[in-house]
Amino acid sequence: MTLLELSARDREGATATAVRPAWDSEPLRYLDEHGAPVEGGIRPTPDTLDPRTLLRGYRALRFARAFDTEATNLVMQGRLAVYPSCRGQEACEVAAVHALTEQDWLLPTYRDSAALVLRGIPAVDALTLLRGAWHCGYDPKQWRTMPQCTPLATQGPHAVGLGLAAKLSGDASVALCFFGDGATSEGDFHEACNSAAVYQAPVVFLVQNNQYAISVPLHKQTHATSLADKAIGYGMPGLRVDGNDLIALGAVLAEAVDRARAGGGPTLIEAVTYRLQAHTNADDAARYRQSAEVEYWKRRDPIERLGRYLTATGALDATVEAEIDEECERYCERMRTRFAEEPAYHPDEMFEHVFAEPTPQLLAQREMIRAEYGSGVEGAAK
Amino acid sequence: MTLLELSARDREGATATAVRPAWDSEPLRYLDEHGAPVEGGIRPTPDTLDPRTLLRGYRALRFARAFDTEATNLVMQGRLAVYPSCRGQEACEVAAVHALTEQDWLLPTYRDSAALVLRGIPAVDALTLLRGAWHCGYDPKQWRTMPQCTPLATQGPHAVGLGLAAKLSGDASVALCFFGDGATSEGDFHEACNSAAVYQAPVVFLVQNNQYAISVPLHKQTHATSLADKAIGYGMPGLRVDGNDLIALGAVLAEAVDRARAGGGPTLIEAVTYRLQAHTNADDAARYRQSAEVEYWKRRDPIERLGRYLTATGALDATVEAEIDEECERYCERMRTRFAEEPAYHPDEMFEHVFAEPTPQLLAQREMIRAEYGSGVEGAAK
Amino acid sequence: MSAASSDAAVSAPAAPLTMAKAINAALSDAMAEDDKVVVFGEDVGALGGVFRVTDGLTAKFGEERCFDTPLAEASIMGTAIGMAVYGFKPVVEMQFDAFAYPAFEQVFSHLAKMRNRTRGAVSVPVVVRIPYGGGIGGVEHHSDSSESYFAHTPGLHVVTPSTVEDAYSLLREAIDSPDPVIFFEPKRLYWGKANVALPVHTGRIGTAAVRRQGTHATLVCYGQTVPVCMAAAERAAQEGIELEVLDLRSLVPLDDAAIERSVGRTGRAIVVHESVGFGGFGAELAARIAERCFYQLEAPVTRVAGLDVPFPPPKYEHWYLPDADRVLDAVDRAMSAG
Amino acid sequence: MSAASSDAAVSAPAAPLTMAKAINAALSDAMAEDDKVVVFGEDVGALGGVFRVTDGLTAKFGEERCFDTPLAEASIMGTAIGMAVYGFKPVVEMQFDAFAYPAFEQVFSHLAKMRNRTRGAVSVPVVVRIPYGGGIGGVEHHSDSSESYFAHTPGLHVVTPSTVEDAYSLLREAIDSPDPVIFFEPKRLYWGKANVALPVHTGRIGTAAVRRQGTHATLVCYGQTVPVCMAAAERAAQEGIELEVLDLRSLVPLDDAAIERSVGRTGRAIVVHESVGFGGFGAELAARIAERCFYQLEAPVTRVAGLDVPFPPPKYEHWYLPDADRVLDAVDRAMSAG
Ligand SMILES: Cc1ncc(C[n+]2csc(CCOP(=O)(O)OP(=O)(O)O)c2C)c(N)n1
Ligand SMILES: Cc1ncc(C[n+]2csc(CCOP(=O)(O)OP(=O)(O)O)c2C)c(N)n1
Ligand SMILES: [Mg+2]
Ligand SMILES: [Mg+2]
Repeated sequence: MTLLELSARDREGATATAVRPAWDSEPLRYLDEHGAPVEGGIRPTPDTLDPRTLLRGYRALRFARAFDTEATNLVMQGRLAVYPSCRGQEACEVAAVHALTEQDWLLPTYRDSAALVLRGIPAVDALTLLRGAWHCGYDPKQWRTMPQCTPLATQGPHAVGLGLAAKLSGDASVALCFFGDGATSEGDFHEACNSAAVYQAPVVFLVQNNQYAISVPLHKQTHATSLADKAIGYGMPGLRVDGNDLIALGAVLAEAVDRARAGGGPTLIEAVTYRLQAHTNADDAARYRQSAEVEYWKRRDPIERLGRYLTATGALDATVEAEIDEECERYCERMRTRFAEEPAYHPDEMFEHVFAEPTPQLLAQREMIRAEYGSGVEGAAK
Repeated sequence: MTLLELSARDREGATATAVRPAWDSEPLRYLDEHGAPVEGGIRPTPDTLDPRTLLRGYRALRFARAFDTEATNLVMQGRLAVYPSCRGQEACEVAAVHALTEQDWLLPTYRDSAALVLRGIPAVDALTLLRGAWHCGYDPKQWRTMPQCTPLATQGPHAVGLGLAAKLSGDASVALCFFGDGATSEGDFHEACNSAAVYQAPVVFLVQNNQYAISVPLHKQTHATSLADKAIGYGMPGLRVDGNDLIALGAVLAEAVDRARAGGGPTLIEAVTYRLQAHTNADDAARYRQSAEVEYWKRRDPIERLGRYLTATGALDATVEAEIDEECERYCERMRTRFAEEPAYHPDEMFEHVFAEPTPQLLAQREMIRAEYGSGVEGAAK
Repeated sequence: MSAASSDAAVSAPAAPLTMAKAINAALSDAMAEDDKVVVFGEDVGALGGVFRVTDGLTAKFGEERCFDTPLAEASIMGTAIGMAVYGFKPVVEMQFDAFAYPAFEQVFSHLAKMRNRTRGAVSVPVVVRIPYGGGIGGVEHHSDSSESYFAHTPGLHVVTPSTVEDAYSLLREAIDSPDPVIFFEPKRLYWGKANVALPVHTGRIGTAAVRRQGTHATLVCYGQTVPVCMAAAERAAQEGIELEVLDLRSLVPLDDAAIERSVGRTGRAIVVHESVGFGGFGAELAARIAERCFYQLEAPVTRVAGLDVPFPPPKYEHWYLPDADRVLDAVDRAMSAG
Repeated sequence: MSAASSDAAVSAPAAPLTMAKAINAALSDAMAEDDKVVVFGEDVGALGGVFRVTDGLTAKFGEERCFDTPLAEASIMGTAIGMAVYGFKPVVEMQFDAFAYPAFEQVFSHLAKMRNRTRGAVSVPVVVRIPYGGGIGGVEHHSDSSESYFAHTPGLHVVTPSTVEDAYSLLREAIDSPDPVIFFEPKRLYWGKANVALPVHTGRIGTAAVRRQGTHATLVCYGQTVPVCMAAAERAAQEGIELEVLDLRSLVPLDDAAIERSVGRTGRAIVVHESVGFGGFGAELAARIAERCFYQLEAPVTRVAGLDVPFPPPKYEHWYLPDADRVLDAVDRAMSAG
């Protein structure tokens, strides 16, 4: 037998830290695509299955979808500079936010605007980056939510720092960090996971495997059958879960967050999902994927699945749906009005926060710009 | 049961690409510390055990030790700027070089000077970098050996490029890349392994786990029990082998090189060994490790182990040992004389190979320096 | 040599062509002529790149000649280095300026040094394509001008076209070069058209081009600021001020002779670039001009550059970017001085 | 406040102290005064750093205040950013200049931009210690001077001491600063001694220091070239030429006033640094001086800098490094001009 087989045999001598990977092609799941409990699926704790909890989750899913749809409209109307939609991935956005308490930190990417509003950040502030109005529109400390990160995987080490800081401070807060599947190929992803494991920092790494990095499919991103397997190399738990199954996601995240909070260190979670829209409004997905594939995933829509389950269990009915419809409509209404008015921009802003105190050189440049434009409003009109 | 246990159970559904890790605390091994075949150990192929092959390996080990010792003397005499010793790791140096054919590429680090001379590179050329005479003293293309790499793990992607180039060219050559245990924490290590697996490039990643990154022990470098486990996340074979057991190393490397050559893609190998000397002559190991630990590993010296085995099997006797002693002495003799004479250095060298053709600006700077010093020899005397 | 390559040899009739298409043609022609030329990076395959610059190359030359990589810039750069050592001529794409940062260690410590390190035994003819600069309404990290970092690093050639012709010609030159070349593509000019007959050759790397002749002052610029300076010169001419516009095209090697020739005549120089001014490439230009043309200068060399702040959001970038007004203000200062 | 901190408060009697020890004392005193100050990096714990600059800190303050990290510079930098956001004051060590390159993306895209990105809501008071420069016989990658890359990046303060006093004082200032500070340590000066009573305060970040007064020309320098310029001034004085030596100490913010005051008086300026000359920080200095002192300059501003080649091997570095002879040649040119 080959040495590979030999060491595979010895594999049985696995030690405690040796976490077994989740590379069965079927991820952890509770609901089948029709919203019925799948057999052989996970057995969530009672409170995960509490109808009130699930209904709250469903409302959040509907809300995220509504927000995402409205943002997509706004970008088409030219009210946003660009918008990366999370349509189809709402369960990940909701599960992540619902898994955290107010003192926990969330590290979102450009794709996770829905998570920001779910966290409570007003839509105009959440979309400031994508509107092109500023790089970040909310106070990260107030919301314990870092600015949306664009350089892929670079937020990973920030999560390690936040987690390590909490641990050293004796605080119970956890840092949950979003990544995309493509980002797992970046060096920063590796350095973050490895360091978090060494520090046993309270961090949850949540990879939304939506099958694509812009146009690049997963099989060109990794040769492994599961992104969760990377956890083994870091000596941390790794789980692969159905990213369109809010119940399974909730259970997996709860376990990971609890472990982190209890001092059990980081966890890597791969949520298998799908990006229903193009990468952004500027992308043309027809160049690299078949509509049949999209159709396949539409049939596994996270909202419909939970909706059917809740309807079947009687927790959801037409009246509640109507209620939710109305809430969402009111919210989007407000979004439209808020985005209709363009705020005033002033060139001084560029110089305000480069340093705590502007250098003499910056003050001189600010004077130059003021001399050119007088008030920024004219400048903006330019 | 927890979701972790659940997915662990499903672990049995492992697919073909899912290579089982070698995280049994005992690495693959053939010889016990006394040089006797260990039971339950690996069963190498007959040609791995061929006495002539093993004797060649033993001579190489002795030679590597002699070279390393002489280089250590040279640095103490001030003939080298710095020297990172591979004492105790000679089996890795020898196994790597013997696993390759002339058309294969070797990617050494600063620690692998012994591998350079084993490859046939004259000692003065091999030690040019550490002598401070130039950055690299040999022609990497002639020897199919890249310059020794100092920025940790950055040679990994180069190995991927060489392997991919060979694959695209339809050549059978393989690239073998050395790393230290500490280097596995770097982003470039991850990016290289992941990319190599995606490209199925003919690359062998050989990590010499000598337990330390300068002063930092392995447990501060990784939370996993094995560095080979990282291979699972890349969907490539990962093996953990006794790095002080030339026979086991030879068997493991042969399998990996053959697989790569046959189009089977990359392999990650962790060779468990120990750095008997300080990090370099400039380092003070007493600050961070106990001599008892060093003694423990001295008893597992790779040369003695193979020596005892060969003596027991009759392939080695006092006459052969004496022969080897003499060869080594003659070689070191030549090293001493070659390093006694200091070559002439000329400042023009600095400008020669910045670009294929020097820019006007560089020519002007060269003139300035010439004006300052006239002939470089005076300059050197300065 | 394939059919495609002989196509490339005979010049096509002049037709309106965008810079993006000219770059695409340069890649295609180079790949057709030399099968050691390979193109890779993020989304350069099926998608044809986020700017469509590599559109159709995979279809034309196959996955082995133009392919998508895993999302890892250091690895892309290092893989290119390894392939170049083996004998290939890799042309890699960094999707946006700021996303080349993760590859800096590979560039600074290896790409730039390999030839010198090996006393010329190993050359690494890699071309690194980097779309750079602002003015496209990009959110943060999508509008940086990072040329100053590369130009300060010995061992790299750094070029950037401002015209459709140069985009084609400079890229062909870059691919032919035995040295690593950082090829900065002014993304705001990607869609600018010109009537060009390909193939076209506009000169060797290291030579600047006078875009407009003038006598009163010299505008030294490159990439995206060349059209800005041309517009400024246009307006100045209406007031009787003749500005010479010098398009450097190549930052390394730098065409000192052309700069001295022009400033020696005009006695006034304004350096214009989009990159952050402080410690930027314009500082090198201003310092050289002030040192070498000391006795000809009638006014201080002034710089019009990006502000010393992080590149601002889309709603603010029109204040940040050097425009004709700002250039003309500098010209006024220079003309009224001395 | 702990005992250690009150120690720090009362000034110890002047004693011969190396720069390395002064930096160590600055770290120790800062850690004693503020338990939010943490030190981490490669080998900074038990070993005390490869230069022993962090010697004894782990023993004194425990593993939680000074600890070894996994070998991953981007992660070290990013972890520091995260901890700073949480409220800590991390002081991280990059083991050698060239080994900070893997952390550039974290520095350029996050450390430098976080405050601006968040409109001041989030400051990242991280201090990045980088031993830099040559002259220690280091093999490749151990002698780079990378300050120009950082100084060109808005959002970073960049400082470098040349004296034992400044090493202590500037580092304390850097740790107290709400902004990220890149603290370049001239490794060739680590073992230079001076009689210093700690704690010492030598001025705010952003102020230059006149190390020697002179009337004929100004030598503008920083870090390792300050002693070089002092030696040159010494020798020039014997020939009756009085050189003023201006130690910038801080590249960002830059003390324009001090530079103009000096060059305005002397009318001649020679900029001296070890970093590669082309596109280096000296270009910014020369450009500013030429622009702002245009009418006072009696000779072109000349630069004496590292050659435009990769830093050479130990046997060659004496040719590469600016020395007093080379500075005096430049002074001669400046004096004979105009
Ligand atoms: C370091 C870096 N390189 C490249 C890019 C350009 N880019 C933006 S999104 C993207 C694809 C990311 O894919 P994935 O990580 O799967 O996240 P998703 O967009 O699918 O949510 C790329 C290549 C970037 N933002 N950062
Ligand atoms: C990118 C980078 N960071 C830091 C260093 C400084 N350094 C040189 S060797 C070393 C330790 C390397 O340990 P390991 O990878 O285990 O190799 P070993 O020296 O044990 O063979 C460090 C930190 C470096 N050379 N490159
Ligand atoms: Mg994705
Ligand atoms: Mg090691």
